[in-house]
Amino acid sequence: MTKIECILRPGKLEDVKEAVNKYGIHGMTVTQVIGCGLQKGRTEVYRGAEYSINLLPKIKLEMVIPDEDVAEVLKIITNVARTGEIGDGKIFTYKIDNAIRIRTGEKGDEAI
Amino acid sequence: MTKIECILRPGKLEDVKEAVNKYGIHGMTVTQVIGCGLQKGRTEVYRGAEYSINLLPKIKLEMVIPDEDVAEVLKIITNVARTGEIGDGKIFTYKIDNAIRIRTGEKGDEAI
Amino acid sequence: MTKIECILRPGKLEDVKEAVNKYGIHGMTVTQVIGCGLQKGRTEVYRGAEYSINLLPKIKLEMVIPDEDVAEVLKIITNVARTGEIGDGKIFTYKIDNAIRIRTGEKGDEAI
Amino acid sequence: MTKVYSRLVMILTTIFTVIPALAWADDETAEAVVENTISAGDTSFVLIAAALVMLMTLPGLALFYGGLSRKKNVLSTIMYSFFAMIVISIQWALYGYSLSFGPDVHHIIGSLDWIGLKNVGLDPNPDYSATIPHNAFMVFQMMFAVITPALISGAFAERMRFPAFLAFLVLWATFIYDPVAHWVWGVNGWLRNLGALDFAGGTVVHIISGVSGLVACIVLGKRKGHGSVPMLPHSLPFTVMGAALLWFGWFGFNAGSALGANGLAASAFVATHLATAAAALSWVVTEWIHHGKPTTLGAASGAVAGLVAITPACGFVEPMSAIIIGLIAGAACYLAVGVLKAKLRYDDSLDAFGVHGVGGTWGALATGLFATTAVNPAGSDGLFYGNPEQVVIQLIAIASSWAVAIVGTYIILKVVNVFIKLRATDEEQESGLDITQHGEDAYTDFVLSASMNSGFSGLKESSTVVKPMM
Amino acid sequence: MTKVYSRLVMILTTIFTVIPALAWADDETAEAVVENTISAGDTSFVLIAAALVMLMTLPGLALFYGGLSRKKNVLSTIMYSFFAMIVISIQWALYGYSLSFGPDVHHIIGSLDWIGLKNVGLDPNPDYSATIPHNAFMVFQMMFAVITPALISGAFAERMRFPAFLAFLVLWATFIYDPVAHWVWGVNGWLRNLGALDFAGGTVVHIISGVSGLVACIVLGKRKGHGSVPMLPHSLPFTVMGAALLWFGWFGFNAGSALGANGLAASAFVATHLATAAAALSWVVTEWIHHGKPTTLGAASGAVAGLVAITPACGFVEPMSAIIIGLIAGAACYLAVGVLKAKLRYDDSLDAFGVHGVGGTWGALATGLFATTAVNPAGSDGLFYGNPEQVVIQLIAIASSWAVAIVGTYIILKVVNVFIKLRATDEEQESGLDITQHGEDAYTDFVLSASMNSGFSGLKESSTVVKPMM
Amino acid sequence: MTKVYSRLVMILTTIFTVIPALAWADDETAEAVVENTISAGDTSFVLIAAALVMLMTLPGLALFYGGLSRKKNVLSTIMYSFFAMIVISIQWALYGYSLSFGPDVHHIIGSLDWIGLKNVGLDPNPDYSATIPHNAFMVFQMMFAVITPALISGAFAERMRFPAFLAFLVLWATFIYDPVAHWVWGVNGWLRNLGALDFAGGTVVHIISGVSGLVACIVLGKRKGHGSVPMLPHSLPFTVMGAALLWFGWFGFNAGSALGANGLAASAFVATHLATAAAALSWVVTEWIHHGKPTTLGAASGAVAGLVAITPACGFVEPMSAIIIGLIAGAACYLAVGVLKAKLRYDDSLDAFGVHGVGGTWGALATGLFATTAVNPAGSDGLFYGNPEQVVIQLIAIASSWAVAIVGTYIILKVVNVFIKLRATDEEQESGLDITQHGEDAYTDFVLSASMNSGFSGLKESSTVVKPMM
Ligand SMILES: Nc1ncnc2c1ncn2[C@@H]1O[C@H](COP(=O)(O)OP(=O)(O)O)[C@@H](O)[C@H]1O
Ligand SMILES: Nc1ncnc2c1ncn2[C@@H]1O[C@H](COP(=O)(O)OP(=O)(O)O)[C@@H](O)[C@H]1O
Ligand SMILES: Nc1ncnc2c1ncn2[C@@H]1O[C@H](COP(=O)(O)OP(=O)(O)O)[C@@H](O)[C@H]1O
Repeated sequence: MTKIECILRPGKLEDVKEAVNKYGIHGMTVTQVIGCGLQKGRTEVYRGAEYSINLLPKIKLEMVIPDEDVAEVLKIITNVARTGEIGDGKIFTYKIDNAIRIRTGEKGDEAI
Repeated sequence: MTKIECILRPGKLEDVKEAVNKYGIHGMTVTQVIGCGLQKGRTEVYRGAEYSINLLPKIKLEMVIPDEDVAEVLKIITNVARTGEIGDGKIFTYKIDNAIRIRTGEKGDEAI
Repeated sequence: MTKIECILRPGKLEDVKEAVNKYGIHGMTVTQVIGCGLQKGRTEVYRGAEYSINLLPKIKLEMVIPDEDVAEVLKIITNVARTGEIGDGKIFTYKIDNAIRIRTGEKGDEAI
Repeated sequence: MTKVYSRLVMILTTIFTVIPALAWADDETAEAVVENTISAGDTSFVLIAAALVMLMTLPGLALFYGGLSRKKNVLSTIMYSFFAMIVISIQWALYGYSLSFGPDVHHIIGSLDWIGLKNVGLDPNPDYSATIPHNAFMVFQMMFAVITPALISGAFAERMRFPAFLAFLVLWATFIYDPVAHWVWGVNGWLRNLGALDFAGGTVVHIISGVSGLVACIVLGKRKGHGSVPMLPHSLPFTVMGAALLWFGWFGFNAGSALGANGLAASAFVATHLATAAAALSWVVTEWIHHGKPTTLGAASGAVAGLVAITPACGFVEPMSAIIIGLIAGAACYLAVGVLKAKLRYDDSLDAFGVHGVGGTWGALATGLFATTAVNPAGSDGLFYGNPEQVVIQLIAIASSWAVAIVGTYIILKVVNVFIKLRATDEEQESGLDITQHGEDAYTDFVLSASMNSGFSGLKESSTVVKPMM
Repeated sequence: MTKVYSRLVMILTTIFTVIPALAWADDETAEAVVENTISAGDTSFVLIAAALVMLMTLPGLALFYGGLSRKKNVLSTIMYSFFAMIVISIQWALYGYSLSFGPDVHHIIGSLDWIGLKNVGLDPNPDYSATIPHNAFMVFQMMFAVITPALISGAFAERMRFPAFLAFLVLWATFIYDPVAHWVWGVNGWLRNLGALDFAGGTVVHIISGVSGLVACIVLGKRKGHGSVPMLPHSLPFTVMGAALLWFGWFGFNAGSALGANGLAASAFVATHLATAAAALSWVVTEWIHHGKPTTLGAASGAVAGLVAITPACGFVEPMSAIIIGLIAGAACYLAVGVLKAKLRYDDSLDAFGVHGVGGTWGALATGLFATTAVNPAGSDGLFYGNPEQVVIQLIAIASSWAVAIVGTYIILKVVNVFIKLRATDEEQESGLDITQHGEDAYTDFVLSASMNSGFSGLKESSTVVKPMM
Repeated sequence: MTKVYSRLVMILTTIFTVIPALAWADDETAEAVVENTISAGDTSFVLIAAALVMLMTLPGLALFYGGLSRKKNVLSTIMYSFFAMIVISIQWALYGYSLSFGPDVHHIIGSLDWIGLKNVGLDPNPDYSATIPHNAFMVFQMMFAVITPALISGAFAERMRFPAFLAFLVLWATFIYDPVAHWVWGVNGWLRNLGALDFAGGTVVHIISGVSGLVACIVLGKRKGHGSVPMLPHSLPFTVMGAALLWFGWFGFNAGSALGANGLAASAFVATHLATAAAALSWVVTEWIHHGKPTTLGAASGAVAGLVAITPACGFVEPMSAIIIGLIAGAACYLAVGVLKAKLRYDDSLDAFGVHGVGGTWGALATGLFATTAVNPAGSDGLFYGNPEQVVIQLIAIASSWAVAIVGTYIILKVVNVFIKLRATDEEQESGLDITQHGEDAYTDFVLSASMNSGFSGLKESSTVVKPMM
């Protein structure tokens, strides 16, 4: 099994979710994060003092999926989440040793 | 070392925490997440329009523990976190290369 | 590639960020978490009832970096984030299989 | 266990049915022949005061209690206050006012002569207020009838089902609030005839709401997880805001009870403010000594305790007495909430009893101690001004309102529970009452993903009807 | 599509230019010769009422709408109300008051005689209010002029650019609000002469704001993502708080419109409160039946719907009529918002039309049904009291205000859009208007990291100027 | 550095001890023989006004400042306002009122004749207010004494230890506020005798609080991390809410200062509102030009700046003058906060000096420019109405209040610091004052896990006492 961890623009979550759902993937976990990369951040002014906010709101989407689906899913996400502007985000993948469905105790690919 | 990453019902955090504490594990990190799996979500009505909320609040609990404890800890968590209803959550495990305790600089199993 | 995952004191984020920036690392993702370890928590009193808060606010900082930089970056973070008091946090490292920059589709070390 | 309760019920029933009979019902209500002219100044004051009292319940109490709730129960807690406002306002207009203030029936209840606000018009009713329109008096009193059951909700918050609350609300207002209001304030009510002093509702509003809260929280049982899971206020700024609005509105409640803009109103205003400040101070100092930190929640809670305690006394006592009443109220309520509750281990979620029951009882008693005719010639002197009898009268008023609250609330809840389950299931409590009772989240900022239902998507074809036209 | 609109424009223009001419302009304004003495009671009441109406817009409406917005648009939504307050207050003092209430010109508009508040002094103006200072009346009316355009903003929230809003605001107040206020309330205004009843602004305030909102949300087009992305209230406690402050302030709005502290004011107060409670109840019950849960948002929305509907009627109807008006208002607005809007698929973001347009129209009509001279001898009887003609008059008032709102708002928006783009781009909406229009985040607690810019660091050398000296 | 300060202290001490002596103390206070009858209208107005001013501090200012704080310091910031309310209310009743308004002693201070509110009864005191009860005047003034030190807290928020704050609070009220209030408002106070105009407290309230804030923030030193870590408002909706409640309450503050519901009150009301709107506008426009975006925080800050500036002038100026005063106030305070503060690099956390010090000084000066006896015959004409002398008098009032604030606050803080450490340690600031001073979190929603302490578990055996009984 592989975990696919994507850092996305907040506005893209719904689209990515729908796209992978259509592909047949339903389990996922979403976290609110802030981050920076090439994207430069923005300036906010409070009572005349400027602040540059350099960590911007992003969404972290994690899915654990069977290894054989990884290539296809990566393609889907990349396509859907891309706007071509700086700040589109990253995808990281790594191997998971095991997965357990708490409800049933099922293990491995059964569980995800 | 192995990282155990559990997605739990919010109400189960305290129980799981106590159970693993009793086993001797004290280090852990908790994140507020939302997620979906087999669980279907729920419907909320705002001024007459229905919305189906399909990402539900969950808790992500991460613990890095020595490899030899993994099997036992998984058993404990699975038992405590189970209600038997859909939405009980998942556990994922994967190997960690190294751990460092920032305060002392200790590495590896010492550090966790 | 390796992911460096640090659990830091909230007040240290800015310092760590600056230090790794200076080293040349700009991509990172930050999450608000709560956690416990050796640190004991604190007591809050609400209307005469005492509560011991045993999960304390921390910051999780994740960076995916090329393997060759890992040793140096770990050193930097450990130095900057250390106060010597209990509660300084942990660093975990593990291998990442792949990284993709969504905007361009670049893969691997190019992407981070 | 239940034996103890049934015995209690019997004793109390006896007490509160016998005492009214004892009250020598001398009908000589001292209303002088007053000219029925409306004073614009008094009317302005009472109408604004009525608006201020309205503000106490919504958003005052709703915020105060809502901030103390956990995030998953905020809306449910707010809804208790909201529906007290909605339902009791209508109940009052339909028949509640008539039961409370309508022409007396046997010193126990008002008749139904004023049902649907019949005979409650624009002219003054000299029995209650000779210088303001009768409907201004009626609506001012309406706001009192609204807030009283809302106060109780603090005791059973986070676990009472909404439909059961509605049933309880109407029954409680009808069978407990309306009669007790008549006893104390209605012309020829037995406690009024007895000479019980209650300027703005220490007995009527606070004792019976606080004590009913205690009964309710025992009958419903503790919240799931009480004593193991921590139940912390989710937003103390809301609680402070609520307490501040209560304080602000209480000037209408207390000074407004003078029913005119005069020296008595100013005096009640001053007493109210000083007692509140003193009680907040003493709560915080007590906990500072006891626990080592002065807390914001302590300041807010103490302020409310002071407001409660001064309510019956505010029109009868001097400023320095008000400060003393407040100082004692703050410490007493702190001990009730911080020590007594922990000892007895009942689960009064947001401390309706600890603050209103205890504070209200102290206030009613204190009125019997500190009252002086130097402030209000229409009142009486208290113990410290040479009239020990007044204390006895106050104790009768206290005992009878405790009694009616205990017995009445117990019966009403038991009856309601036959038809409508009172207590949310453990699962409902786990998920939170907001979702299970009202299908809503208080804060949706992190529920980033959702989609509209078919009812909407079925219309998707026609989605071209409305478009930007630029 | 556009054809339909242009035809509409023509028809409506005709209607609303012809009818005034028909209004037999008998100048016999019945002002008796009153003594010009200021009553302290009345003045106190009206000044406090003005403050209460101020509170309705800020923070009342700002919170009500702000809570309904998504987290990224809270401030932008608040700013619409804030700037209505800022800009219209000044506009009113400079010339708005003169246009609305200044000496009549052809029954259509006030003259500029009172420009810059010239001739608006400390003495009463017997035409409008014989017992309070003229500037008290002026400032009370100012608050009405402020809230009306603020109400519209609910319709185009989350997508109108701020500069365009400012332009729209000033033009709309000048060309729509000021004339309509003159028609209905100005001495010799044609609707006033016609005998239209509007106690506190059902026509002037609510119909024209609600209908203008509908036009605006259609002209601007739906929000990006509407119908696919869910757009949920980010903080219902704020919305409840806002609704509660609206309710509180509305006592000033409605009872204050009696312009004195008297029986009529009390009567308007009671009617307002009962209709509000009834409407909240009926909205919640309707949705409970329809969707299975009684919601907090429903209670808050229903309360506002009731307040809107009773506004024109409150000084003319009996308490029980007020309850009926409220019950119908709650259900009607619920259907407008929950069914009609979904059917027609316009994107009235926060339901300005559904609540103010629909509720205001029902209220204006209901006034023609339930009004009775038993409550207010200066009013008229309605249909149910034997005077069907009043319904016709009310319908004329409704139709003409709908007409002027539709035509006027459409033209103003089109004109503004030529100079200043109305609609935020898709990207701006995606990022949220708070950041793109105002450069701010409402809540920065999670923006843990940021650093100050060079403008500051350039001064770092002199950073020794200020130091702790202990 | 310290040399500069000591020299300053000397100069200022001289100034402010000499000038009173110069003030030719003609005791001819022009109180006509007025009939001591209470007016219900005036009493209603002043009592409600007192309640409104109470609301300004709590929750108004508490929210305004609390929203501007970081999440870890919200409660601590709120507690400064809360305890100003608690402690000063009691101080005022015990001896503060007597010091400020009691029978004059050498034009500098009131005597202790009214200690414990002795002789402050229900009858009017013709010296101060002939138509309302004396205790109504006293409680109205109490609210002013409360808010003034609360305002200062904005300057040292996020770093002053709570116990030190309490000591500072009492000393500052006793040695600075009470005397200055006597100078300006007390019968025979030297500034009053001099003819200084200060309708509602520009000098007394705003200059001395703002300037004391400046001194305090310099003495305490910058917050840990100031200039490197960003310190952003954690909740702008709270700040807007706070500003709106301040605005609302300020009608009581300013119009209430007429001490009656009359033309003057209406005039002050109008001036207050227009200046506020104008200042909000000018702040936002200035920053829009300067930084490219119109911000919500700017609108809220500008509104407060306008309220501050119009306070001394509101009962003496015409509406159009009020607009001008406001326009200048908004721009001036913006520059003080956005440019001057950055230049001088003192850390006035929430801009107590920038808004109250600068706005108050401008307002006191502006009163000398724009005052006209056409509005208030009991006042004087200002420069623009042909009386340049008034400007000189105003400058003396300004200089002496600056002087006393600087010297007094400096001495008090130094003295307090000997006994109680003023400044929270770096670690305390890092963790936040909420936890370290008060042991509380403002929002606990993310503290999902916690458990109760042993004090509770020791009682676990008796946990069967209270159970559900159904
Ligand atoms: N090396 C990295 N490690 C962890 N997170 C990263 C890394 N690089 C980028 N991110 C995350 O991805 C987000 C988008 O990155 P950014 O560089 O702005 O995108 P892009 O380069 O594709 O335009 C960042 O806000 C951050 O949260
Ligand atoms: N494949 C997955 N990858 C990541 N997270 C998952 C995955 N499957 C489930 N989850 C997480 O686990 C939670 C519970 O999953 P669910 O399927 O409802 O539980 P169960 O199948 O055990 O009843 C989800 O809300 C989601 O956060
Ligand atoms: N074994 C672990 N697994 C996951 N997170 C951990 C672990 N141990 C510690 N942490 C995280 O690190 C934080 C700091 O740990 P702590 O033990 O208090 O630090 P230290 O031991 O260095 O003083 C904790 O709050 C928790 O979030």
